Amino acid sequence: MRLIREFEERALELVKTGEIVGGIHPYIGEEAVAAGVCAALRADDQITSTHRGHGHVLAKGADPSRMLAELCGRVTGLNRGRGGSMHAADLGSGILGANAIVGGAAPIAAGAAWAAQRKGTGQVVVTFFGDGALNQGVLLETMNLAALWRLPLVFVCENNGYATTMATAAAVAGSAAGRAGAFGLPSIEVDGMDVVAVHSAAASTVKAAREGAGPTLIEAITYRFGPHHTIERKIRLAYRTQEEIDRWRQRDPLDLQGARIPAPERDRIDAEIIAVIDAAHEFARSSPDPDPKDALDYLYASGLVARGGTANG
Amino acid sequence: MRLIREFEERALELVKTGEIVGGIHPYIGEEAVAAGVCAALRADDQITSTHRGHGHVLAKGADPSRMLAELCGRVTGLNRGRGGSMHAADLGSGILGANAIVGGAAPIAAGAAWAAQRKGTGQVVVTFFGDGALNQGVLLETMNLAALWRLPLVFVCENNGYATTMATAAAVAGSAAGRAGAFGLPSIEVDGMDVVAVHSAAASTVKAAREGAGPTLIEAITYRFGPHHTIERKIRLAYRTQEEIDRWRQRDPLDLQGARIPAPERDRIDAEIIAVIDAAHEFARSSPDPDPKDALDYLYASGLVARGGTANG
Amino acid sequence: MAKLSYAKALNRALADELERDPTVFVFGEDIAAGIARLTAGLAKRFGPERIIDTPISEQAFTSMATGAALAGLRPVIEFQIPSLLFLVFEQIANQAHKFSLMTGGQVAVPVTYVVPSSGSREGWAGQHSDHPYSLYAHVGLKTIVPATPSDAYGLLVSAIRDDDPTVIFAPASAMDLREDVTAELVPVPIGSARVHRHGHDVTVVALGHLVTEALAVADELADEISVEVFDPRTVYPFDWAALAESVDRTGRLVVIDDSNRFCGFGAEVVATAAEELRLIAPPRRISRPEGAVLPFALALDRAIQPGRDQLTAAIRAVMK
Amino acid sequence: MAKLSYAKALNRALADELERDPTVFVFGEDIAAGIARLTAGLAKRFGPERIIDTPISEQAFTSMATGAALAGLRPVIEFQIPSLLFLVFEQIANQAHKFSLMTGGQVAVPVTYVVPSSGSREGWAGQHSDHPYSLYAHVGLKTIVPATPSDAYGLLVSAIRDDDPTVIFAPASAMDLREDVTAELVPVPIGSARVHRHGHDVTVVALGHLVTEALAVADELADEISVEVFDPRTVYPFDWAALAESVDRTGRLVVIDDSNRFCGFGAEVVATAAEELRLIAPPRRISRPEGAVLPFALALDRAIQPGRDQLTAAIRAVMK
Ligand SMILES: Cc1ncc(C[n+]2csc(CCOP(=O)(O)OP(=O)(O)O)c2C)c(N)n1
Ligand SMILES: Cc1ncc(C[n+]2csc(CCOP(=O)(O)OP(=O)(O)O)c2C)c(N)n1
Ligand SMILES: [Mg+2]
Ligand SMILES: [Mg+2]
Repeated sequence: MRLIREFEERALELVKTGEIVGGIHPYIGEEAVAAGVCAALRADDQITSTHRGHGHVLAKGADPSRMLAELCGRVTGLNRGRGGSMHAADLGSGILGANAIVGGAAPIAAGAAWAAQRKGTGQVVVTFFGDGALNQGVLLETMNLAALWRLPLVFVCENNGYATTMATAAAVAGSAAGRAGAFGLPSIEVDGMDVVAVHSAAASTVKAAREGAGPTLIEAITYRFGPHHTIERKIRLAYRTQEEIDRWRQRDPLDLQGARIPAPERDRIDAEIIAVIDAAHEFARSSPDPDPKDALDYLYASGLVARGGTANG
Repeated sequence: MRLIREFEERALELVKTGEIVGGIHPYIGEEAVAAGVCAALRADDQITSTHRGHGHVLAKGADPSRMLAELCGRVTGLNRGRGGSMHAADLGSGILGANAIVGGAAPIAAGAAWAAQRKGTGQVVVTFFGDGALNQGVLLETMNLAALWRLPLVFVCENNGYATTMATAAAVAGSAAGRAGAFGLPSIEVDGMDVVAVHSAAASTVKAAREGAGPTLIEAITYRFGPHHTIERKIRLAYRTQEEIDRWRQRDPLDLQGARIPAPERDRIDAEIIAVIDAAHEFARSSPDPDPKDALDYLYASGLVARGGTANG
Repeated sequence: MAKLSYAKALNRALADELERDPTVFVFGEDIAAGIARLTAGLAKRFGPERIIDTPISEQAFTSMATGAALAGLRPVIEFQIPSLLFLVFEQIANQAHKFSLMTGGQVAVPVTYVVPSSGSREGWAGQHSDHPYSLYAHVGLKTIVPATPSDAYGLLVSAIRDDDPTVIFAPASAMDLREDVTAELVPVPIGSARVHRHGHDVTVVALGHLVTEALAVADELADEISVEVFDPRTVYPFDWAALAESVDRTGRLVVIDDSNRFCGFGAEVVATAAEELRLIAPPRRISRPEGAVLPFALALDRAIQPGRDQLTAAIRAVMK
Repeated sequence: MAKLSYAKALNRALADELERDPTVFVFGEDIAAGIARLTAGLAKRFGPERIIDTPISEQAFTSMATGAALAGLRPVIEFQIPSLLFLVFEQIANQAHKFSLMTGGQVAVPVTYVVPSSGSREGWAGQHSDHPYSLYAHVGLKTIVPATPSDAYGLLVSAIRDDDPTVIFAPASAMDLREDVTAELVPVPIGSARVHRHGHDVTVVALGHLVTEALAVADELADEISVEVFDPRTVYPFDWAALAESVDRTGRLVVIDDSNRFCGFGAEVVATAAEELRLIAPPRRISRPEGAVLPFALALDRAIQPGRDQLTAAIRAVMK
């Protein structure tokens, strides 16, 4: 969690300095969800992530240096600078990708789970999504297929109370659990600020999925401390009160967990992590930018070369 | 119901003779659903229908002659021969149209219900759909919005046990009622072969919707006696047994209701209806075909004329 | 003399129509907060019955707008990102667009779909940088890409008043353009082009933010080549009569297009010109590459978009 | 000497690939029953693990195929009707197509999407008669429209083996074509055209079922005009080299296209020819009208589709 927090703090600075172009959707406040869930996964298990994906990607084991290099658009980035914040992927670590379309990753995760089931690999796939995705049709279609075919898939809903400016209560008739129940999926609601609680919920559902008991839903009640996206800085939005934010900050997942770790231990970890982030920043900064003439590389896996554009005449 | 049955029997003949091009999805066996539901509606209430729409359109009050003329592609048809079986619409009778896309009409009905609520007209909108649509994302999105905004909308699921060749049980994890419940919609399961049962369920839900109590789901358990579509005649399909069909035929909705009507009365109605259908057929047969040079008429409500095509050089 | 921004012009057009016509209302995400600027301040002024924040259920609310239109209302939908027009392709191309003909003219579907930041947004990468106006023109939606604040105002007003479903793309790179508005803002008819700069050597067809690029290139080349900058303003229906008038004078044609090359807007303009107009030199297209996906890194993102150097080279080429 | 139907050729190609490669499987509606003919008999032969009947959840199973492809499988999806390609536009154009570039080449998405009855089906009317191949070519999907049984076989095999997502349209009007197959059926490379009939006066570019129409017209005109019938077989990528070779000889070009005129396939061919080839007469396009919606009545349905009379008139026009 500390790694994610430090990574995001640094990323926010780099957005300010312009080293990161386009801004980010900070995960600050929600770290316990990614950390708790991914701690319950095997290295060969897989995840899909969201527009707010840095936490998931780091928790699943991507190299922070290559992740930060990706956000800075460098060739050494996870996606060679082609994906950026909303598309960071690392297949080698089981990260099938952040996804910029709300709900869009769930069926991709289900397909990977279907393949794992078919091959009998014992892999489990976790798909992270926000409360806003609870109203996206394709996610609901996916719950039906996952239940029908008993896929080794865990749906993790990060309910942070808002979809951009829209309160969950104003957008969701019924509930996350109710949606899961409609398709026969068991669900667990968990305190998303407590990494231990998240982990135990994840451990049991992942174990069940691995043993063939089928998919489940975990609804993690959490909160984002920062803006929906860094552009929010430029515009004043009144969709939530400072008082509400302060109340939640008192349950900072890092403090809750930190209190469980002896101070010296904690300081050692913190120091380590600062070093990791500094190294990551140095790595990103010193890495080369991609060459514009390679702008169309990887467009077609088969190597087909598209016509037009400056890249090739 | 008798009208729908006779209409469909005649339409089946006309498909054989080629007077109806492209075939139809016969409603035979499911008449009690359309008849029971539409009997609970006001003339200014509205419906949306499906690919299997003849029953809904007739029950809501469209002229059988203009409906049959539409199926025969005549200018006197409800849609001036432009729509055919899967797009029959009669705005004057509150029929917003059959729809050829599974689940596609539900949000259109919700929009009409939203407009009625906004204008305070007291109109209720009914959207018919099959069990297959229970797995279509946009229908589930619509349930959420209808519940959230308490729209005067009644969802009527015609569960006839199959989506083309796929058994409902093989396609639907959970149930129709469970889906409604997920969004906080009350639901009623009803014997779709008994028009009186359907009518009383419809009457109560329509009344509730009209009074502002919001949307509900009616799941009518029914069965189609014939093929999914008339092309099924050409191909042998083994997705259901003759024995199953025979068992359901013993609960023919016309017989169930017929038994409640005195024989002489029944004979009078039957005779009347035969006359109506004969007249409709005569009307359709004697109506003119549209002129090919008018093929692009109505493409744009604003009168914009498209370029290209034989229609206009 | 007031400076009007493109974003503000869209906002004012929507406000004026909401004021003028009680059947107009808006569906969209975060529109009460007005983060995309199109609806800034409108929730306060018109209330939650006219400015409706929707859950993230684009397919449902897009067809709800169709249903509301069948009931006589004039819905406007704001889409936060251009690729949402992929998500609702069924609802617009297969439902809204087809209703009038399929019902034999019983109904009209006067819905206006607005994308207040289309195309590249620098750093939004692959799934948030599309410019799908050619797709919508192909299926037959009235498709508009205004280049200036006053055109943005006038075309949005016309779109809302039009009886057919209409899509308006406001390029992200145009949203901050400012214009000195002297005259009163008026509706601009759909399907009428505008010549921003007259010239006699070559006609450059440009849309939206690329009009600015074309004008800059025309300036640079002014001493050697007289460039006419032709802005159709509406992709479909296209103002062929005006193009014919221009090309009759210049005899040469270059099209710059921010959509993908294959079957793009540029292809249509060049094809129709080749069929119907008298060209004294082969025409040229500048566009995004075939099948373009915008990479994240800024240098790559820009390399995929049609630019001034390409346009300059193309103009020189047709003058050879 | 066996008569092979187009539908049977697709069925055989799919069977051969299922046999050859255990990672190939099929998602679709009613495919166990095989009502669309593509999968006839395959459920019995390959079982429910390879031929998977899906609920009516096109968006979910289309992206599931993407996920399965990321895991190394080669999914094939059957779409019962062409407009389902509108419904899954997001999943194909914005997800499957973009994964390779967005991940910096980490993955391939070898999914094949098949529409075994595209275009008009006489009487299926507005929402079931589309031919959206130009849309998919525009966004950059490899897009194939075979004209003959042996090409249908060879191109489906190549599509399944290809590492990129690929869409194959099998026109409803071509499904019953029969061909005397003498040689062994072999893969046909994606992006390679075929000249069905050689001629020296005019090159007619035709796709799918329209190749048959073009050949018929070429026969009718044989005494007066020597028509070359050029079948690209693949819409995108297009075989420009082969077209250049043909047009260099004929100097004249007519394209017949069953998609909508505006930004359609015909526009791309005419535009590229105008830019890059030497034409001695203005080229011509025959297509569906702009924004076409097929009316139900048969006479109207046919009036919207490109036909022989128009083609004949266009050929005569370019010969003037
Ligand atoms: C289908 C779709 N609609 C709209 C958007 C624009 N958008 C990006 S993030 C977001 C809010 C998502 O809220 P939620 O799912 O709760 O995730 P959170 O941002 O709270 O983590 C929206 C509307 C999108 N990316 N995809
Ligand atoms: C979205 C969509 N997918 C597939 C089809 C093709 N199709 C037409 S009817 C049908 C089955 C529908 O089953 P159901 O909803 O149960 O209605 P029923 O035919 O049983 O009345 C299918 C798959 C379609 N029209 N629309
Ligand atoms: Mg949220
Ligand atoms: Mg059914």
